[in-house]
Amino acid sequence: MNNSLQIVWLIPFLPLIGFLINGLGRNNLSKTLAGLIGSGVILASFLISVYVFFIVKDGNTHLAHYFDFINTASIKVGFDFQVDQLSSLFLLIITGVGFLIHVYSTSYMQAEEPKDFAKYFSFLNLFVFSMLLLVMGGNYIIMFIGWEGVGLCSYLLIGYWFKNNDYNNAAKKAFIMNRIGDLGFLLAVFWLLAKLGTADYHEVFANTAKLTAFDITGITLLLFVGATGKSAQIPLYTWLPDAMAGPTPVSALIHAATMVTAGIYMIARSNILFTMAPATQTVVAIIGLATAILAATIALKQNDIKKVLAYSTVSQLGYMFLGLGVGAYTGAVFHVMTHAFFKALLFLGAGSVIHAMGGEQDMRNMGGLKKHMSITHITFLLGCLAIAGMPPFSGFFSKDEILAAAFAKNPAFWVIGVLGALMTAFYMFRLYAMTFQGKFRGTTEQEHHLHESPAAITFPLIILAILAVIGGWIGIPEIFMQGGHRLEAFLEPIFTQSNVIAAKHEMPHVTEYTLMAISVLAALIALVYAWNKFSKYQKTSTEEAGIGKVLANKWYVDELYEAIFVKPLQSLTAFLTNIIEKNIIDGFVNGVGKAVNYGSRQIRLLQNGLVGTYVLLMVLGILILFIIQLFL
Amino acid sequence: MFGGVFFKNKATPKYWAIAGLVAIIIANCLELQSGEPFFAINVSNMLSFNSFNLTFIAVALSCTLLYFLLSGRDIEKVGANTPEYFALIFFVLCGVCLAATFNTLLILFLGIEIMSIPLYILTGSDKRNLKSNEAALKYFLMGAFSTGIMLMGIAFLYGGNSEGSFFINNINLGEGKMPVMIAIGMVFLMISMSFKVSAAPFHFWTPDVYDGAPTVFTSFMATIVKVGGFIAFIRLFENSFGKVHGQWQMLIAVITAATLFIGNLTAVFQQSVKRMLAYSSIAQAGFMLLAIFALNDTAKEGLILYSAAYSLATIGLFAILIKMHDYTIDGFNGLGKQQPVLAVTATIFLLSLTGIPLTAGFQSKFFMLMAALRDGHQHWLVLFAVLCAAVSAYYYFKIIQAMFFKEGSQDVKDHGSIALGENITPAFKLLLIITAVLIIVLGLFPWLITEWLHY
Amino acid sequence: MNVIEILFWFLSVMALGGAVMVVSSKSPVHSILYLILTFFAISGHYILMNAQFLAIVNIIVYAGAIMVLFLFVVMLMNLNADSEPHQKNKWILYIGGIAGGSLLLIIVAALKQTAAATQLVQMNSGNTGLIKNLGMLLFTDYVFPFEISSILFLSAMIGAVIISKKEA
Amino acid sequence: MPVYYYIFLAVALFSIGVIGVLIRRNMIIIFMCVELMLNAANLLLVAFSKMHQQVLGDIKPTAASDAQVFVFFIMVVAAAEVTVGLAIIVMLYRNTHSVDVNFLNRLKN
Amino acid sequence: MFGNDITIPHLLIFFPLVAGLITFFIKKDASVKAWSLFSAIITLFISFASLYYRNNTALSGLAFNYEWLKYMGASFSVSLDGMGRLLTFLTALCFPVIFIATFKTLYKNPKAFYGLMLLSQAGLMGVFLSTDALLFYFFWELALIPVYFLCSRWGGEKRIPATFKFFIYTFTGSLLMLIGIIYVYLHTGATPYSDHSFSMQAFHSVSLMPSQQNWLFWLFFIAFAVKMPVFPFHTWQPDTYEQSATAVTMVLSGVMVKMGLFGVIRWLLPLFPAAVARFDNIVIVLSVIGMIYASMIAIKQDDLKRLVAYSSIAHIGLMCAAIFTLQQIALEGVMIQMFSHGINIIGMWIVIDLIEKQTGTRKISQLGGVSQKAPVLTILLVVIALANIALPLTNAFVGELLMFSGLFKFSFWYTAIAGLSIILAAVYTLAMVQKVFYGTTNPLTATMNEISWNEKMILSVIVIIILMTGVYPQPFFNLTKDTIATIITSFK
Repeated sequence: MNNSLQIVWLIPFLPLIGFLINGLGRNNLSKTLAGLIGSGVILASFLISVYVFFIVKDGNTHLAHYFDFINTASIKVGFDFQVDQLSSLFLLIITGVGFLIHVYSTSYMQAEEPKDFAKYFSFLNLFVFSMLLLVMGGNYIIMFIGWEGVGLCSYLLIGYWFKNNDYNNAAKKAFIMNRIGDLGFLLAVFWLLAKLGTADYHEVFANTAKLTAFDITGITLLLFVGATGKSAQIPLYTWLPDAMAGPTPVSALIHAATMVTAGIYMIARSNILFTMAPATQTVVAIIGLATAILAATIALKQNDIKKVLAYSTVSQLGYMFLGLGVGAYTGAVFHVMTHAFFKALLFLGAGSVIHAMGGEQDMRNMGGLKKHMSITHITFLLGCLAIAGMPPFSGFFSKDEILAAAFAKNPAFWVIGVLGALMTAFYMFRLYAMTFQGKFRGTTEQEHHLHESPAAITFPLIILAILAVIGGWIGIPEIFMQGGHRLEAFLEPIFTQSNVIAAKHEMPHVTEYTLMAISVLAALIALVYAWNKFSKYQKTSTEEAGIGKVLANKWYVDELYEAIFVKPLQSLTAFLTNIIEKNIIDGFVNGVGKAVNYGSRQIRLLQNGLVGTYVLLMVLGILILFIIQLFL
Repeated sequence: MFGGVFFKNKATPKYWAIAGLVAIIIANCLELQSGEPFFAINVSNMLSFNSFNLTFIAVALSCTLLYFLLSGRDIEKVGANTPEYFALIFFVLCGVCLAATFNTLLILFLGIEIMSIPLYILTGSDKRNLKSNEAALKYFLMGAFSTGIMLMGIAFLYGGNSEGSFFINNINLGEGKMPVMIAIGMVFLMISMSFKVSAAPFHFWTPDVYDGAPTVFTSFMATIVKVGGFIAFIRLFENSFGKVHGQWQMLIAVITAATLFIGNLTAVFQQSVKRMLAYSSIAQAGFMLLAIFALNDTAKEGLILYSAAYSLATIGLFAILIKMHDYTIDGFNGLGKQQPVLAVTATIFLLSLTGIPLTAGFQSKFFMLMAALRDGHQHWLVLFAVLCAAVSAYYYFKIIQAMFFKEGSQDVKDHGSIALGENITPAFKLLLIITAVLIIVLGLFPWLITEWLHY
Repeated sequence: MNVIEILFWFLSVMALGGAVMVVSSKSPVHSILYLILTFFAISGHYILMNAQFLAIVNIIVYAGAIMVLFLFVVMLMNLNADSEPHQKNKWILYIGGIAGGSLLLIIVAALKQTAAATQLVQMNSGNTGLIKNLGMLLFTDYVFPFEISSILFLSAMIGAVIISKKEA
Repeated sequence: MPVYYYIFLAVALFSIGVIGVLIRRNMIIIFMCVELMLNAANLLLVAFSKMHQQVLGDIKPTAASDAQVFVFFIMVVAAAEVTVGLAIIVMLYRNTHSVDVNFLNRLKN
Repeated sequence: MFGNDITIPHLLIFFPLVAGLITFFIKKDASVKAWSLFSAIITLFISFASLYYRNNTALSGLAFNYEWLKYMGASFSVSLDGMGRLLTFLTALCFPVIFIATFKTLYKNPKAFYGLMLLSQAGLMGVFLSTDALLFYFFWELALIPVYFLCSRWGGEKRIPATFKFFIYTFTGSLLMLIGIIYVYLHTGATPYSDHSFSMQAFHSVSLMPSQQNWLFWLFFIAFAVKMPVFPFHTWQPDTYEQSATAVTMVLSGVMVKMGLFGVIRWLLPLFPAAVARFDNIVIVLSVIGMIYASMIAIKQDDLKRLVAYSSIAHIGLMCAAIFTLQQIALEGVMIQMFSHGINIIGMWIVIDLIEKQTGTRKISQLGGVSQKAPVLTILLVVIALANIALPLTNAFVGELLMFSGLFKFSFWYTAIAGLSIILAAVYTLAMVQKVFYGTTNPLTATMNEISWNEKMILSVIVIIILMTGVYPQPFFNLTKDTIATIITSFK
């Protein structure tokens, strides 16, 4: 416990202030002021995060209790912030990358109206606030608040250009897909509450012994469902590519660097539970791997620059889950970090390109941009190398760590993983080559317009490029440098319990070297092949055929979902509305009324005005009464 | 003892009638207070006066007073024989009083006949109107038929009674199943009493007669006379057959259910408000039959309350109905705008008939249900009763809807008014308001009536 | 079989036969005459049971006054067999017959098993039915109902007057 | 004579009256059938009175006479009823020139 | 007449009652609105006082009893407990909000309108306050009658049949309950003046045979279920909501549906523990089916009011299910959710009303692009809509979290299925927001203006309540602790 950590509340609070100022004052703020406030609060948060990080690095953690969110006889949920190694690392990533993207946005969103501009920044601030809440929360419920909060911001930002209905649909899709996952998360929380009566991390983790194996497996599976939603894994990944409808900085921040890693954060946070549930771990690893491969294959054939990056994000997230699944928590978190750097970089670079192209996103209309935009080009190339896992760029170290752990668990995982890495290198350099190499294929008007982006855009690119290059050096494997894996040492306290249960597989150095060599070599081949092939890319009008068409159409997964979920749901709702509700339930209710009316009409015919009939009926009544009284 | 008072009214119009009535009410109430007879007349124990009877008579007389006040002018309009009408009404009232106080079957018989015969005449008093004639004849024929049945009943009862007596609390029933002869007499009597209170399946005269009779007399028939019949019914069955209640409860349950069912269901489809009220009176009779079904103290309290609540509301409604041009439900369209006082009071009457809390109608239904449940048998009947009450809301509220939520038809607009404006004096409105207030006061404080029973 | 029994059976058959003819004869006048016959038979029963007062009243009031009134009305309306409305619906005839018959059957069947029905009726003796006794009773114990019945008559009179009076 | 015979006779008369009411259409005849029913009741009452006299004659002398007074009142009432009833019938006949009850069906449903 | 002091509960009932009656006699139409608003605000202050003087039993009316029908053991006894405070506060809060929100609406015959509104308020207060079964029934119906007139007199074209259905439906239900009340009453112990008693204590201490409880349970439950409404008794609701004037719809959905829930908690649970234990599964299954079913139908709705109506059915379904789990945590959730649901749905109605007033339509398919014309409205609506789908930090989240965890303790699968409604809620709410507010304008919406300051203000108040409750719900838990403790102990 360290009193100097008392100020952690400022970290999320500042973005909240920014959100409120920008949101409420959006009609009165100039663009400069809005941008300044928006970025400034994040910068302040970042600085505090850095400060906090260094305190935490000294081994100080902090659990701050502010007020009782819910305090009843049956449940206590404090509004708690927990600052420890894991969250402080994420704080850095979120505020750091977030700040850069805010800066970037001040320029990128310049074309907007002042009040929309302010709105944009307020949303962005709100997002950072939610994300901080997510990682700082001291229990699952606060985490869930942030969890849904980021979903909301994602929704708002994807649908930022709300006049376009496609964008709105994408936003809606993202939110609903997320909600499906959220339901899993919630059920897991309920399970915890039901069994342990608490959702506080430290109490849950301290009391895992009270849970049966079935409970743990169930809880972790449900948590993982939540993670698949937020982190775009099979089967809930399809929203992420669509989410590219939002402004590019948003894609960079939310749909690449931070929000989508919430699932990884959550599992890393709950690592002890997952370690105790090997079945879930296997599921996580398989899903992660499958996602990595599936998304990579799709990315091979995409032509939209942001779509490629989106699928690559899905694919990389798959790697992270693979890491989590095989118990390489540090590796996964490491990959989150490096991925944040290079993927943010790539997105921002893509944004720069799009900006320069006047909104054009189709790579077939690009080409040869390296002449016009040198900074973007170089930083983008560095990002590509990093993601392709080329040593000594950051991606190499993190991905390698995951693959090594996967090999230790099951060599088949490794083989598939390497295949994915190969494809990654291929599609990234396809992207790179199509965009920057070769000749320009767009209209002349676009060509005139081409220019390097302003400093507010290039500055974050440069910073991120540097990080993408050196970011991996905090996690150099043991075999290269004794004590080189500083990240592992730093995160050690978080995963202590897990490490006790599942001892790390030590493997011979030779094996490790071989594995590395193979993966690097494979990636390199793919890289070179793609570079060569697509530098000379010419627009063709031939349709893709065979497997290529399937890939270009994303394995028809959207269509599949449409057919097995959306359509049946629609017919079901139509059936319920038109048949069940109208005819059966309401029909029954009205039918009672009609029956009464009908009965009334019929029964009044008895009253036919003839005395004879009346008397006859009376006599019959008399007879009946006599029979009842005398003989029954 | 009341006969003398009636005579002096014979030749006098309304005001004498009202004055005389007030005098009787005061006498009655004094007697009720003191518990001592006011005039000592030797009736050879053929009448019995107790708090229950006297309370009922007070209620009946008060309702009649209200009826005179509200509808006196309309009685004058029926025909040329106004004083005779008043006299006949007084005779009926005398019959009602006898029916409420009888102690022997003879007085019951006479009382019921005195109630009926003037009514046959009143029904047919609108001589030019064929409907009125027809109603009178139907009423008469069927009434005479039921008299025959009643006499058979009395004869069998007398025959079965080993005491050989006509006193109603003097029937030697002994333990166990009642003798067949008495059972036959009981069924005959039940049938004829059911006829008088228009319980199904002996209700057939009711709609036609109520519909055909001049509206102002329908009002009287449907209220005071009918509840008089009920008092006779419950007194007869409580005193004579109370001990073997269980043996005929099923029978009355069947009658009750049939009455509720037919009354409510048939009322739903009626277009004429007058006819609808006739059916509704059958339906209300079904509820009142629950008192006879239950036959306990709650039932008796409730029956008195029901008499008051039902009579007040129905008299008020008929008083309004008389003023209308058009007796169909559509004829009420837009009344809320034209005559808000009439519409609002009519609404209170209808709510009371439906049994909405805050009105006397609720309290009375509540007592009935409580009585029936307290009895502890045949819960299905109670359930059935409330379902029927729900149906009753359907037709009562149709009138409310017409008054407030529908526009008057073009015809009415041309006509100028829905109601006969010249008849609606401020005094009339005031009386309606008083009636409505009475209903609400009784709804809030039913003990204003029921407490009399505990003296 | 003594005289009383013979008389009983004779009068019973007469009463029932008269009653059946009342219902079945075509002409209203015949019906009335058969009804008078029935009333005579009933009066005979009364005498048989030594209820002389009632027997006399029955003949005077019922057979004499009331039925003559009927007869007058029928004459006044000039009704005969031709103007008689026929029951066109045969089913009503059957159902009516069956219903009435079953009423009889039910009551008789119910009573047949009981002991009370076998009690004897005192025939041709006893003095309760004499005018003197009944008169005493009527003006002592039954004075109240007697007074009350005056109201009944009064109302009947008023009613008859109102109804028959020509509307001014 | 067992009272059973009288009961049978009275009920039979009563039933014939009921049948008459049921099947005839002439309102005067219907009315007469009602009178028949009343007389059946009268007969029954008198029979019962004599029955009671047989049993209770000494203990309770009024038991029998009560019924006979009752019968007297029934006759009184019947007379009154006939007055009113015939008046109504005559009135109706004046208006419609018919004595058919089925003619009376303006009021229905 | 009322013996000792007039306490807060009495004021809560009689102030609106008297104010409502006065309203009928105000001459000028213009002053009617001001008067009713004024009286509603006074009522709100009284309600605040009830929250403030929480520990003062004299003011809460606990000591007070007016022997109303002495010989029947019925008395005019009212008192406030936590749940009563919560719901009376909701009632007191809703009416001024409704009056302000619809201040500009011109009604035919405003005297009658506002008078009836205030009368219905009095009835609702009475329901939440009475501690006597007969009195409860009285108020239960009295709340219905003014609303019946309100719905029938002011509203859409098909209002009369729709309201009629509503009325008959609820009336039937309450009559069944009346039988139940009488039956239970006949099993209560004697009081000094009467054989039985209608008082709540007497009712709660009745011990009935399980076989009796079984059918009594349904008599009560149907009455409450119709009011809530629970599937399959719900079909009156969308029609009535659609057809009645928005102010009335707000009363109906904001407060009146709580009567059913309140009834279950206050009367049903303590009276029939054995039957509750026996039928809890059926009720919960019905509720869960209703949640999913209503959510699915909501997806298909084109009329905004119907959409909200169905979404309300889904929400109420959850509350009903939560109550019957009898889990403490779920009941805590129900308490706060009763309040939240009222606030949220009134917010929704206000927005719908504003849109309808400007464009003349409620059809989702005819709207679009509203946010370009009325951004403030959009923002406020979005917050309310998010509260409707229970997003964290809005008020509904807390309630749903607790209710679902209670349901989870009851059954995993029910929770999982009911949880689908969370997703479906997002589907229909977001679709609605998208179609109405986003996208491009059309001729209908192109002429829309931003809402006026008082509308902004009232919506902001709602949004602030939503967020405050969402961030710091603790006061509500503190308030209703005692009620929950009572229920829980009665089941142990």
